[in-house]
Amino acid sequence: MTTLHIVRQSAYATNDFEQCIQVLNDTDLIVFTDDGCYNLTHNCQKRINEQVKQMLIADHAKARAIEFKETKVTAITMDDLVTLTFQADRVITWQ
Amino acid sequence: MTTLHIVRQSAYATNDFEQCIQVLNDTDLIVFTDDGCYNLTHNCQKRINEQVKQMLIADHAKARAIEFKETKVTAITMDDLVTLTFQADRVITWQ
Amino acid sequence: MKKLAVVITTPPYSNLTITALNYIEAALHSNINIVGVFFYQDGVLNANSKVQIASDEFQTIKRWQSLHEQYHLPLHLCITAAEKRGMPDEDGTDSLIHDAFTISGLGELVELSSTTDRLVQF
Amino acid sequence: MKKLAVVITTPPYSNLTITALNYIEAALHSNINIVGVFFYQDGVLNANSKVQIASDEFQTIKRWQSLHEQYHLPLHLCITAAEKRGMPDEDGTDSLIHDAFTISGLGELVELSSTTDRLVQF
Amino acid sequence: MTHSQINKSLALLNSKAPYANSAGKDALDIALIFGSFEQTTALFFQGDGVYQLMQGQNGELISVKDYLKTFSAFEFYDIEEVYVCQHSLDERGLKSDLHIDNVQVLKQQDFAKKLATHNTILRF
Amino acid sequence: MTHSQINKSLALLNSKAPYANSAGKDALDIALIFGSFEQTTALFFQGDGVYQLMQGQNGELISVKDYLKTFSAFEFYDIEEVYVCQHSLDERGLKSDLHIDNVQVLKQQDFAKKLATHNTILRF
Repeated sequence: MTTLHIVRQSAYATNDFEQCIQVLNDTDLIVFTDDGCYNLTHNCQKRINEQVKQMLIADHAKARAIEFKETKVTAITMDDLVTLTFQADRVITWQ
Repeated sequence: MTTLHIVRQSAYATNDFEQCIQVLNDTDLIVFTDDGCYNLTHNCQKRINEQVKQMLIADHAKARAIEFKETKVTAITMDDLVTLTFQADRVITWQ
Repeated sequence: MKKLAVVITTPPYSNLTITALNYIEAALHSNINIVGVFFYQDGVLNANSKVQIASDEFQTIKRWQSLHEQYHLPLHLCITAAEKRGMPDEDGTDSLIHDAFTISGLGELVELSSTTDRLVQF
Repeated sequence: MKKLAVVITTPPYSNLTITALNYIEAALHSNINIVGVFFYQDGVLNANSKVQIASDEFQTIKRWQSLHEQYHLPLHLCITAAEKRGMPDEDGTDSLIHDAFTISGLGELVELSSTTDRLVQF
Repeated sequence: MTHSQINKSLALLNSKAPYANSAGKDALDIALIFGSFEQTTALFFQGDGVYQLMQGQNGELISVKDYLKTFSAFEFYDIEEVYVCQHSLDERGLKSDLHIDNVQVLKQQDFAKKLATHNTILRF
Repeated sequence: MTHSQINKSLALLNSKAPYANSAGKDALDIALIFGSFEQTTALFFQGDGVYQLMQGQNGELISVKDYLKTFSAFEFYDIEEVYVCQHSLDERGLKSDLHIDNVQVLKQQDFAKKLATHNTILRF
């Protein structure tokens, strides 16, 4: 059972991503979109289990000049996000 | 020189109060209004110098069933907030 | 065929809404059956035909309308949320609410939720 | 006499706007000269005469109008922000923008800022 | 509970304090409609959302029509699952002095697990 | 600077990241108008507001008309004071690789002091 978490806000500005982390299961997926892309560098990353796969919408990160390592996070497209929506059992949007 | 800080948001939800604390001077005043009243119990209170006077709009706290000690924070009315607006040299609203 | 329903809560002048539009277009191109888009909270402003967007900015409002025309995408407007934001359900050609949108209530969200495979909020 | 100007950025359906109204009324009762209220961002919706609020809820919209009538409180609407939110500057009796509000631009904010002793944002 | 019921169940995740914006009311309206259509609906309170459940609140003091009173009608609408995140209460120094009955206060992990039993989740 | 000029100066405190909402653009519009009326105007960037100044951004990738380019016109509008909070940069792991010149990166205390030299402060 997998939950897809769409994270749209900066953890530096609001507590939403923190709340997402609180309900994460090891088999879950995180996709950072919009200002959520800023969360790659946030401290609360430390509390995310390595098994949880993290992705981001490539254009959303590039538009913001956010540098990221593909080892830690996978860059995806909007088409991929649609595919993931149906691969996961449910979606929660954190915005 | 005194700045009046009107704090309207919960520090548990957003980073605004944290940013307010970063620019506090010892002679400043804080007035909690709206969801800002929740901030009385927040951890970041520890980083506020004791000289900084903290107040809240009594009705805003009571409506939210927030208990507070008058030793730590002064309960005021909207009339008082208007008076403070002109006693201070400037106002910053954190919302 | 996979079924998708989408809830939109952000206004046309937010880039978050462009993200939602891109997601919906990606789904349409992947042959997903979008059973409906439900506009709630500040999302209702996307149905307001009087919203003016500078010509050199992304035309969010028009994009919803053209998705409706091109794909017969059902656009449901929560009328209670709309009325709170100055968009009453009025007859006439001068209506604020663009006719690509169907006047709905939360009952329609129940309907969408029970027909779809996934309900995604934006 | 002390002079005050207020900027409103929150919509009529937010309790934050009631706080701002209470503040303004307290100022008026304390004989403060309110040189003007400037409506910006989502605050412009307070000028929308089509906004519907349930009869048992606080009538934010009407309160602005009555403050204008009672105290000749100048209410300035940033028209660019309003147009983005579906409130164009149209003539006629059916205008969306209530006539208690003056169509303004950011230049008016400069004017308010230079005449007032304090400018407070809500 | 059959598989089909699990698939159709809705969880509403409440994350905002009650008065400053309409998020709580907007979620409640959805809950009541889904309840009246006999759809399985559960309410979750996390973060500042837990403030919606605190005993002794009085919106009238700030001119809010108090939608929180409607929470007592949950049983009438067949909304039987109401969950609160213990961690969010602790973080805010709150006791579980709640203004409605039949609320389950859950530890973080149990809260997460319970949330994941629902197919559709909307967050306000 | 005379006392009267101090009283009339405006500080715009930017606290939001650039693209997801219009806060940055709304503040910029105010800055340009005040500048064109020859009012002393200063811009402050704190919290996520510092992201507005990062080098290499490209709003076109997400269909945003990039208002950040207008920042280079500050001097034309006589906006000479632009301050960034060093602490906010550090917190986000950002270097001061900014897309405009003549920006002063200030330590927290200096940022606070500079802000308090202005009579009117609007925050977006």
